[in-house]
Amino acid sequence: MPLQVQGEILSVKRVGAYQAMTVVAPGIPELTRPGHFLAVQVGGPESSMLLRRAFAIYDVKDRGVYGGTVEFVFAVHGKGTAWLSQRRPQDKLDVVGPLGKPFRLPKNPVNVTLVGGGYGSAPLLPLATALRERGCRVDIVLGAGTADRLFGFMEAKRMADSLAVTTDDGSIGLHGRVSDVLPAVLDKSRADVVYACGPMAMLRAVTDQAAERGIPCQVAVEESMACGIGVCMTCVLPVVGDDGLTRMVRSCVEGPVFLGDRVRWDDVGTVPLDTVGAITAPGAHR
Amino acid sequence: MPLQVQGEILSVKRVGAYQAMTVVAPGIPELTRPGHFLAVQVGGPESSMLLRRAFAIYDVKDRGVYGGTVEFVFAVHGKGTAWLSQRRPQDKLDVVGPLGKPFRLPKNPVNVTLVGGGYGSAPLLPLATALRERGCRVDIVLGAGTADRLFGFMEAKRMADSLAVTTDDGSIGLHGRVSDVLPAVLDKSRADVVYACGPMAMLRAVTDQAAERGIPCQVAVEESMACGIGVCMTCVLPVVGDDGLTRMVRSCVEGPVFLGDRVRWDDVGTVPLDTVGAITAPGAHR
Amino acid sequence: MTDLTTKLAGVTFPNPVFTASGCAAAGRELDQFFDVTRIGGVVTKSIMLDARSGRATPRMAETPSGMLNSIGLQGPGIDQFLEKDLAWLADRGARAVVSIAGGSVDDYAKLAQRLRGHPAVSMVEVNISCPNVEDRGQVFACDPRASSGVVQAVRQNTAAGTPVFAKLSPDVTDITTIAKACVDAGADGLSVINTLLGMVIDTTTMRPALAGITGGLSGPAIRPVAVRCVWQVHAALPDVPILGMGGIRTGLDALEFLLAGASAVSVGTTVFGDPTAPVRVLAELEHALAERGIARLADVIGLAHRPPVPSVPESPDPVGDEPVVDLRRSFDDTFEETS
Amino acid sequence: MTDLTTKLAGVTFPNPVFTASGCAAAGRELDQFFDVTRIGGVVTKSIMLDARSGRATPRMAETPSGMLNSIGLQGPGIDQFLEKDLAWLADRGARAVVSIAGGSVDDYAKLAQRLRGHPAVSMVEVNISCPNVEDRGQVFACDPRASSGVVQAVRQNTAAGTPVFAKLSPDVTDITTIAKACVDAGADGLSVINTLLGMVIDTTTMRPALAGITGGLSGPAIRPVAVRCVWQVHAALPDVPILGMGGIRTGLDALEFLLAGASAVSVGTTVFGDPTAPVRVLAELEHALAERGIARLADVIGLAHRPPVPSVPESPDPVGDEPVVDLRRSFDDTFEETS
Ligand SMILES: Cc1cc2nc3c(=O)[nH]c(=O)nc-3n(C[C@H](O)[C@H](O)[C@H](O)COP(=O)(O)OP(=O)(O)OC[C@H]3O[C@@H](n4cnc5c(N)ncnc54)[C@H](O)[C@@H]3O)c2cc1C
Ligand SMILES: Cc1cc2nc3c(=O)[nH]c(=O)nc-3n(C[C@H](O)[C@H](O)[C@H](O)COP(=O)(O)OP(=O)(O)OC[C@H]3O[C@@H](n4cnc5c(N)ncnc54)[C@H](O)[C@@H]3O)c2cc1C
Ligand SMILES: Cc1cc2nc3c(=O)[nH]c(=O)nc-3n(C[C@H](O)[C@H](O)[C@H](O)COP(=O)(O)O)c2cc1C
Ligand SMILES: Cc1cc2nc3c(=O)[nH]c(=O)nc-3n(C[C@H](O)[C@H](O)[C@H](O)COP(=O)(O)O)c2cc1C
Ligand code: FES
Ligand code: FES
Repeated sequence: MPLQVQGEILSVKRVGAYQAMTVVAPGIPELTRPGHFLAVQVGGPESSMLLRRAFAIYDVKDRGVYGGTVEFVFAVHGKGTAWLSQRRPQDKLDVVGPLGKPFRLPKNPVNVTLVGGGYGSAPLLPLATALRERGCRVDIVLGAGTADRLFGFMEAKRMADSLAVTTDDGSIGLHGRVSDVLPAVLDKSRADVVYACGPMAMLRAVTDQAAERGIPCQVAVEESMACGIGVCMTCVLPVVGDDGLTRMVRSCVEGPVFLGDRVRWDDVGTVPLDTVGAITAPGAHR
Repeated sequence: MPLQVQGEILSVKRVGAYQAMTVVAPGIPELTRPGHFLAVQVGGPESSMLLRRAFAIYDVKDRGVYGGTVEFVFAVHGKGTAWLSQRRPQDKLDVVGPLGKPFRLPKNPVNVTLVGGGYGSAPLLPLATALRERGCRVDIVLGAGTADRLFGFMEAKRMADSLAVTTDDGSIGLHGRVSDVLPAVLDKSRADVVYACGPMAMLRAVTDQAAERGIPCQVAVEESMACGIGVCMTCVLPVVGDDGLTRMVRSCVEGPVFLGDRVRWDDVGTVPLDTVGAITAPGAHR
Repeated sequence: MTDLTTKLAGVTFPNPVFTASGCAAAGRELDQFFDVTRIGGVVTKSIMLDARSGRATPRMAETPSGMLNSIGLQGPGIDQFLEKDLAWLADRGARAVVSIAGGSVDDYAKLAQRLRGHPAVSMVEVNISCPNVEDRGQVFACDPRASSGVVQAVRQNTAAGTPVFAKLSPDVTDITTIAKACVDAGADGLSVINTLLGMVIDTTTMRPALAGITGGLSGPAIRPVAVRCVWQVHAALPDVPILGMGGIRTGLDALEFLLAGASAVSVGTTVFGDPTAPVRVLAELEHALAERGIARLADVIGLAHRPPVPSVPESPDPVGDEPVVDLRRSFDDTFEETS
Repeated sequence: MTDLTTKLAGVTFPNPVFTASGCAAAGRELDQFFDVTRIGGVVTKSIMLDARSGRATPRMAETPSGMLNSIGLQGPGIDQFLEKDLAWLADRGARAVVSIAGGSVDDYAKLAQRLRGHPAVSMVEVNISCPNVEDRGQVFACDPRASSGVVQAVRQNTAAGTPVFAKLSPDVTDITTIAKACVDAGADGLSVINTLLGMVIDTTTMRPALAGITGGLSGPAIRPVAVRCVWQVHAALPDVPILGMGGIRTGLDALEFLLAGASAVSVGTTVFGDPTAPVRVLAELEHALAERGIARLADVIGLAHRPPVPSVPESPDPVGDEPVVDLRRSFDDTFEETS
């Protein structure tokens, strides 16, 4: 049950290449679980930008001095995030959340590996906390293009049983991709499950490496979203259901967390011919 | 020769129901004469508002600590001025000016009456200064709906040989309209010329009262403007030319200051049938 | 308090604010944000006979004050729709306007039959902005004959008490021709307008931004086109009720459509940025009507078409007839030239 | 450095950024803000045979990311235009594209004759979005026959070396039909698009906001419609040069039109908010082309129509063919349900 809250920005902090924004948004923290996301209005009342921007929830505090707060971490990507990066404490921010299906937690204290790419590590850190509270062993692999795009290094280091880091340019950790180190981590930690959040190509590689070992894997995907609440059907991707059939599934309400092996990675951006209701005749544009 | 300047807001002050905004806009002050106006971009880079907002120039300083500044006074009217009212010092503001034809000054030190309605007094105050410098006698009549919409009272009081004030609700000065007191002022001061700025109905009344006495009268009109620089043809009104013919004349470049008796007040908002090129056949919408 | 009830072809709705087809799914998700029984009605996503996957992604692009979509009518098909979505709306007590879409006249006829007499169906909206598979994919709504065929089939297969509204496309040379064809074929009312055909090219990939190449443009950007269409259709067919839509964001926007001739309005794209928009628009509209001293919503419908009450006497003001006193000479003697 | 020259039906322009008719008067006012000889060309406000007062005010209304105008083609008439405006452009050394408008085929023919052979006229743009007084005010551009008649008359009365461009309206069911009719009638190129018919109702007066009731919608709001029209016309007539316009605000917007098939672009409404926009757009476009490693402007014209260079091998990736390993059972055993 998401809420629409007229929030107020409490703080904006630079964190490497990102910004971490904390918003007073009473009611949302209590409902939030790791993997949930927010949708934020951008541009002000006379903006030409109509659509909300989606961000994974990083941290929540049920009750601060100012009421419950939510924190998210974002990169400036286009005009909406550019506007967001100009906000200051006390500015208002209209927030809808928590949205989506969060990560499902293991019933038992198993060995868990978390894999985060870029700002994708943000939702994994509260997940790590929840897992530790359940007595799980938590190994973390973080990757990014460059050191300043690696989010959560210190926090992960403090929390994890082991931490492996890669960057594309070698500016911190290993020179390479998370998929270069993940197999060794999985094997060494005897991982029972994997959680991943980051770019689609990374999620796909993680899914494959987990599948090779028969390890279940949950991934949080990122698809372009117009509404974030399940009413527009823009955010779909081909996912195999329990019945073995492929459907174009809304990642905002049925995701963003999916079982990695259920996502048809090769076919993302297409409608596979065996999808339920695949259009074979010429279709409408609406 | 107007300039387009990426200015910076130096100060925003509340003045009764209005706000007075001073903007660092190097180059513009040197070119400005009383009666010129500015056109200001509103809403920021991703705004849905494309058009500039026009404001009469109130004060200019050729060289402050920060470079030349221009000041204007505005009322919150709709969404653009609402946005403007939220600006703070150091915010950027894109300004084009000076625009339009300013008031023409008398060659000799004659007796002048100035009539301002609401924020319409803003351009008259620098005009008063210029007239005093030429040794003119300056009598001022200010009118407004309510006391808080009367702009420039103190300044006018200091500068004028006489000051008469009216408000619609009687909250300051005489209960009534400027046209209730103007005839007496004109007669008593033996006015040679009249200048007026304010609502169209007021300009019309002032024009009539001056004309009755055979006194030339310059008025600064306010027509809805899309471009402010003479390229769009939205800001026209029917004005009689030197040749006696009526034309739909651009108030942004051929005005906003007109000879009062040349404006066909009754026909503003229409195209009189005797206008040069009046459309008699059904016309295009573009 | 203003009487907000509105009548659409004999059916009375408690107020004139509806959702728009394809912008509210079947109401369930929005019911998390506001009570969907509070608005006039829920217009459901156009449903087809069979389940349909829709198009490939990307399916949307944000544009200035608007967006493009090319969903391709993804949906579960009429059976599942009846079983799950309409059943939920019925349970919930919401007024459902069911939008239907097909690729042939026969599709539409069958869809109408399936809906016939269903107690939860307050109204049927016929989305004719679909390619006619029997006519080289030519969109029904672009041709009066094709539109007429679809509407007639739906009307014939719909219970007498259930209004059938045809939803018009603005992408035509003369919308009133299509409007008349639909009404002649039995449409009880018209939904005006569907999206405009548009396109965005991604300047990074240098290819169309949408997988479907073109898409439908919606949002406040198109509002002036929508208001014009409502105005034209109401002028041509003053007795035909109109469900107006296209870029409504506020109560005043809704009022604009009513003044142009709509009897009710749909709030579409705005919901994506503001999920509580329909109830907000309703509250703002109610406030705007009260402020204007309007007792009954019905009194503003089409009001902008009526000649304005003259605020000044119509007889020419004598001042205007007097010769203009030319003060030019004295003026030039008196004043300097401006530089 | 990118070669920015562009060819429009045999005439070479130094760069592809022009003003738009009615948004730059005849260039003189803008010359205060930037040197008008620096841009590709100045498209002048549509000129008619006689002086014309235009419509009553209000003539404009701002709309979300756009504006409506109903100027009614105010202008001094062809004689004064030649004497004052075109003479100034000639003096200044600017490339003039003269837009003409009329109420009958004969009007257009006469206008073309008056312009014939004038050394300052680089090109003639025929504004056919005008009501045909001989056909109950039906707009020429909405009918292929009427469009064709006007274009033929102008082409016949224009010097051989001077391209004639017909300016299309988007308010038609199929823009390619009109485009083809114009080209068949002798148009050397097409200007795409004119404004969309729109309307705003003032919710305070509860009457239409414009004196002319309807007006033309322009600005970024209409850009997706404009890009779609350019795309469709270029797809239908790949060899016909297009002057593209509608909501261009930045160099990337200009690039979007070029990619869709335009050989040059006009910057219209944006100039009202940003009088230096044409030179800014030109600089931004130049930068964008350089960034993309494009040596000649000509290389991007229509580029978005060509199939994308596959970034991954076209042969199916073997991984996709492997059976999907179902980890569901182990998953349900392992994880809790989410609430
Ligand atoms: C579930 C989810 C969680 C996300 N979490 C984060 C996060 O924690 N931190 C972060 O920096 N970013 C996150 N993103 C991506 C973020 O939403 C986009 O970067 C942002 O929407 C871009 O907006 P813009 O206006 O800057 O870009 P523009 O390109 O101007 O946006 C135009 C439109 O496209 C959409 N869009 C563009 N890129 C994306 C994208 N990558 N994903 C979704 N929509 C997009 C926008 O929402 C907008 O509607 C997340 C996305 C999703 C779907
Ligand atoms: C030459 C001139 C000088 C002016 N000087 C002043 C001044 O010193 N102080 C002041 O407060 N106001 C002044 N105005 C009026 C001011 O321009 C409008 O109040 C302002 O444009 C309203 O913008 P908005 O976005 O708040 O209103 P909206 O109604 O949202 O504006 C919508 C559109 O209509 C135009 N518009 C609306 N009202 C007016 C109007 N009255 N005049 C012109 N355009 C209008 C806007 O520019 C905009 O394009 C002046 C106008 C002109 C033409
Ligand atoms: C994502 C999306 C999906 C839509 N799907 C449909 C549809 O299935 N059937 C239909 O008749 N209209 C559909 N529309 C059109 C809307 O119902 C509406 O007519 C149009 O968007 C204009 O209104 P708006 O600007 O308020 O959104 C859709 C619009 C959008 C944005
Ligand atoms: C105020 C105004 C006046 C216009 N006058 C004309 C005109 O005289 N002739 C013409 O062909 N187009 C005219 N147009 C249309 C523009 O040339 C252009 O085709 C349209 O506005 C779309 O481009 P834009 O969005 O960049 O403005 C006018 C547009 C505006 C806004
Ligand atoms: S973003 Fe609208 S359904 Fe997912
Ligand atoms: S405002 Fe554009 S010509 Fe005056």
